[in-house]
Amino acid sequence: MSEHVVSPKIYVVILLALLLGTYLTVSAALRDFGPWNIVIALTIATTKALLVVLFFMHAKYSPKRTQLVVMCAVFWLALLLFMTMSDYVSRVDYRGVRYPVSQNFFLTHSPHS
Amino acid sequence: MFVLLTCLFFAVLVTLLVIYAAFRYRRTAPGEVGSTLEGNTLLEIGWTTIPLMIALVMFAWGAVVYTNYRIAPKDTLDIYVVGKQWMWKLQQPNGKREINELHIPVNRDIKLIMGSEDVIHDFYVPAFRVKMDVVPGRYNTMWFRPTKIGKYHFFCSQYCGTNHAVMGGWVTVMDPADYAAWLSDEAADSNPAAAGEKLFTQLACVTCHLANGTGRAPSLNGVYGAKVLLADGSIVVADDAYIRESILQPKAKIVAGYQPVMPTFQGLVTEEQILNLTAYIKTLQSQPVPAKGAGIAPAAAGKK
Amino acid sequence: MSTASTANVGPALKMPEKHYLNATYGIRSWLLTTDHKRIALLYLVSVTFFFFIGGFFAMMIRLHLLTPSGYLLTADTYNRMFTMHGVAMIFFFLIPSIPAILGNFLIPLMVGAKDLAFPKVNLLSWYIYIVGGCFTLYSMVTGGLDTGWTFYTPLSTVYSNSAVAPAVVGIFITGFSSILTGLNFLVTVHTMRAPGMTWFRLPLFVWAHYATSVVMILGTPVIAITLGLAAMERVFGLGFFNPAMGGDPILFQHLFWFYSHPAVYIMILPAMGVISELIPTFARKKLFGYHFVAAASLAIAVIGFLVWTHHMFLTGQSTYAAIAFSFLTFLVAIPSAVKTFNWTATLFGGSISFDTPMLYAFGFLGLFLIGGLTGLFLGCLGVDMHVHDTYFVVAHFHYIMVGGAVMGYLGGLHFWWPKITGRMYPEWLARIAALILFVGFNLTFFPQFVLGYLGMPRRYHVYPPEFQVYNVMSTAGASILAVGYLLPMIYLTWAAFYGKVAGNNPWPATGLEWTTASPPPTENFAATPVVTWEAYDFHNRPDLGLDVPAGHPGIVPAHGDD
Amino acid sequence: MHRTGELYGQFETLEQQKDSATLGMWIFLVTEVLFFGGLFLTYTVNRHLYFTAFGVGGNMLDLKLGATNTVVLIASSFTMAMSVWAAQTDRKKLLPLFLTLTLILGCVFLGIKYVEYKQKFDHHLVPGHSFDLTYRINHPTPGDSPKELEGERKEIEDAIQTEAAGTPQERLVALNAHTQLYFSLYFGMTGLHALHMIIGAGLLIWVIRESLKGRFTAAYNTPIEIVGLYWHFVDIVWIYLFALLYLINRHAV
Repeated sequence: MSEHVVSPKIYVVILLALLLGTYLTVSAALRDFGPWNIVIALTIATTKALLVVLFFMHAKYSPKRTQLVVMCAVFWLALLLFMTMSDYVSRVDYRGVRYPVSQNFFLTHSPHS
Repeated sequence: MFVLLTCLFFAVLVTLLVIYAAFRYRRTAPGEVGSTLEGNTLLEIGWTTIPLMIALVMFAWGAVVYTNYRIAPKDTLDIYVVGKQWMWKLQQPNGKREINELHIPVNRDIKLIMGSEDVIHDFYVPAFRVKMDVVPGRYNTMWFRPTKIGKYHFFCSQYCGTNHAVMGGWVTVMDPADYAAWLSDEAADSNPAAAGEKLFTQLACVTCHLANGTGRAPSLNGVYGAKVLLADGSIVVADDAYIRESILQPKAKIVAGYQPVMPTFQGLVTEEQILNLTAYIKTLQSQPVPAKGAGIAPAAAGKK
Repeated sequence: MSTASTANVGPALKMPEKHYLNATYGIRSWLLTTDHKRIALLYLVSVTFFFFIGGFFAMMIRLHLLTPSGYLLTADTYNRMFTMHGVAMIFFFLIPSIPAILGNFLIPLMVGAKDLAFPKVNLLSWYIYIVGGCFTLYSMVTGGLDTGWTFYTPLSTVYSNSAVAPAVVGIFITGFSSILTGLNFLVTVHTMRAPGMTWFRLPLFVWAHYATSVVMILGTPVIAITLGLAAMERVFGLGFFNPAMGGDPILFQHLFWFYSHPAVYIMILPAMGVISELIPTFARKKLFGYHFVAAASLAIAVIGFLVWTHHMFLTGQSTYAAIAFSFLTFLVAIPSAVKTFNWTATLFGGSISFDTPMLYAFGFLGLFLIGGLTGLFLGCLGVDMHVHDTYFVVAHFHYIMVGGAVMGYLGGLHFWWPKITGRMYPEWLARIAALILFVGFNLTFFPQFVLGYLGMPRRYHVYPPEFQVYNVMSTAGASILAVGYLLPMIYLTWAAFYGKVAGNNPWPATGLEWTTASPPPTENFAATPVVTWEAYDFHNRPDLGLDVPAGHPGIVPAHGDD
Repeated sequence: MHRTGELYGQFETLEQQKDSATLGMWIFLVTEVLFFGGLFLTYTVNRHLYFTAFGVGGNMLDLKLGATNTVVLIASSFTMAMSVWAAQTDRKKLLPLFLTLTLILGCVFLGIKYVEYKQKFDHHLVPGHSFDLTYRINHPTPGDSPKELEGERKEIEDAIQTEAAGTPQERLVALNAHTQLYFSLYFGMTGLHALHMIIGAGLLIWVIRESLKGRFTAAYNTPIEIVGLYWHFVDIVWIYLFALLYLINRHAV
């Protein structure tokens, strides 16, 4: 297995990209984009993570098997998050009140008193 | 039932095939080998897709039943249910309360709206084939329609601690006329324990006999039927007679470690009310006993 | 090295002079060993210990339930009994049983390697298991544990008065043992295969363990962090799952079952792997549909991760989620069905003998069938409303766990006992024990299906008197079952020292592990083996000494000499 | 099993050994992803349920310190990558240098983390009986900027309105509980991350010692690569933690 030596030039470029990403994400967080703030923050975070995995961790130059392992991790994490959230976002509680109702609601506000 | 029959069919089929094969192809000579049969793709596809189809039918049937169960019909009779370690408190639409008993009319859609005071419980009526978890911090609902007059068990079926197994009672399905009569009959409260609980609050017993043992009087949790250590060092069993005496002549027997501060209730309560109070204290038998301030004698003292 | 040994005939067999058991002596040579075979034996001893602890609790439960009012134990003691039965059996017996004992012993032999890829990590995982076990034992002796093995919050984190924290920490720790074992297996199968051992020549036992390992490494960390959070909640009073502090108890169940449902496949997949070895060997025939069975293992591992909320249909999760998960639950039934059909088809045209391991395989088929099909009842939303959390569930998972996994485990233990110890067990005694187990098992657990259908909830220390007759049957069965478990332990131990010398390949079987000595030398093979045959190919293996009919269509001249 | 040079007995070749070790590390990282995954799920569910309360919690973190730590950790990842390069290209002088730089940056990260924890401790934001969301605004210290405190007070007042019905006092109790949940997760997640950093620092010390002995060459540098993978993974976790804990629902100052 001949290993791929990544040149320091690429590392420097990635470093700069990561620092730029950090700058962008902080300045975006301080402005109000409504619901898009979350999307921006997570997109930039994912891009940064991707850069680290692909270049710093050499996933780009690794055998397919390694890439499969990485994808498995992402896939199962997504499974855990999305399938559980699918329950939470589609929950409708009694009288159409979305989860959660306040603690001990029934006990303090007896429906018949 | 469809699911049962299908499963039975497959169980019998495969078992018979295995038994048949085991006898038909048993080894006859020590060095014998089997055939070179390796597989058959058509067969594989067949026995993948056919069970899949059957499974999907089962799924669809189950999903329809379940969806109907989760979405209650309009115009239900709403009963409020609270589970706590280890009893059920139920409340009729007119405010009438019961403990570990539920009276409902026949042929009417009943909806239970359920909450929990502590851990997760589960309200289960086997005869109606329904159950639902009762989760603290939120409401769960379930509905059913009883079609036969009678008395049916209900259970807690989500493990909830020590007395999980005794956290149950009876559902009484009544003729609508009987139900209406029962409901309006405030005086003859059919559930002594619930009446007792009400009295326990009305007579302000609850202000001193705090359940957690921090009150001026001992907690009554678990006390019924247990041994009680008295101030003079003797031990009595907290039976009905003792409870009656303690209500009417509270100074007669003082629990060790407490002051004789309780007023007498002689003349303030009727005999029936004493019975109700006793019935309520009986239900506290299954309640968690606090480490300090319990009425129960410590185990060591009990052995003396 | 490997002599052509013919079954049951030939001169008196002798044990090899030097093998892994007598390579070195002394307690240090065992406790510091990195030999996968010795570590497997360390696991065998410790796992058996936990099995009998769990079995003791089970016996107490069954005795207590003889009468409706339960005269034997108090409510608190009873609750501790079933909790500790579950904890000991699931986390300390079933999950490590086949993978850590048989898998550890056999995977390097089966792929033709000298050891697992990381022998030290392998030893470490045993020590982690022991440390976790000690924590859990500590909790058992200092007040016990009464939360149910599921540790549902807030009962476990706020309301229980028992020693929850050490038990949870113990299971948290043991999880890493499982993770490291899975990691080791995966890497070994990927990088340590002998020349010629292609992916599709691997025995299905290895495929099954590959799938199991995938579940282990992906699921176990989730339960670890979940129990970690629960322990923090209990010790520091945090509120992740405590509704009184804004947490959500249902979230705990999501996290818990994300692992604990796939954990069922950690228990059953290896047993399926064992059965896939036993049936071809004792039918002397290639396994029907090798590729499909291998693919089914992986399919079970993957789809098994998509079904976890079927334990939570009635917790008040959303209706949509329940329907989706019910659908996926039915999907996961299909690969198991495919496997069962393939095993059955393998029998056709075979030459079947009824040696003890094969009896276990038959037992497995029957019991797994019942266990699997009753799983459909539970996955079916409409039926689950009634039978959820009743004895029906108890019966169902015992049919899978005991009827499936333990039958597979014992079958495998008998099958490879000659390889592990070099000696045969007493055949007739073993057959009788297998029969006792089968009968005792059915008598114990079949009545529980009826009980559950009649509506008896789980975890009840007292019950209405109308359920008594089935409980008595069940307890009677459990007594028979207890005898059935004691017998193999006694005669297998005896056979390890005094049994008849087995020879390299007593059955004969086709796996690579049977080409080396019994017991194998420390480095497994005298020279790195080269594999030239397909899995379970009895017809092209002249070294097995079988009477292959001349001019048989399957015959091709064999290459290589081993 | 006997070891021949750097080759362990169970392997046939160094390549097979390296292949196994790298694959093993990647698989280990998969388990780590799911290990953190449980925390991420707990976070996601509670963020979904108590969006505003979590926003209040997030705004109580020090963005400057968090951003600085992100930069520090990214830099350490870079020096780690350079260490791998130095090992692969046989630069025996540079290797320990880059490794030591990585270690120093890791320690800086932990130091800043300590400062942050200390701050939260002083503000009574550590979950437990003394947790008090309003402690800081009620007990200002001379160093606090009045503008910042005023912003915090206003935010809490706004957030109280979003809690379920009840008296203002009950709503404040609920908000306090939900923000405490946020800080439980904050300490849980960053604490676990810091634990990984400490383990990583231990591994770094080990490879620095070995590299000073000149053990790693272009032919054999598996440990450097393995430690590198681990270190980068820890970096990635932080990238997400930073976004999730510090940035979401951050108010402009």
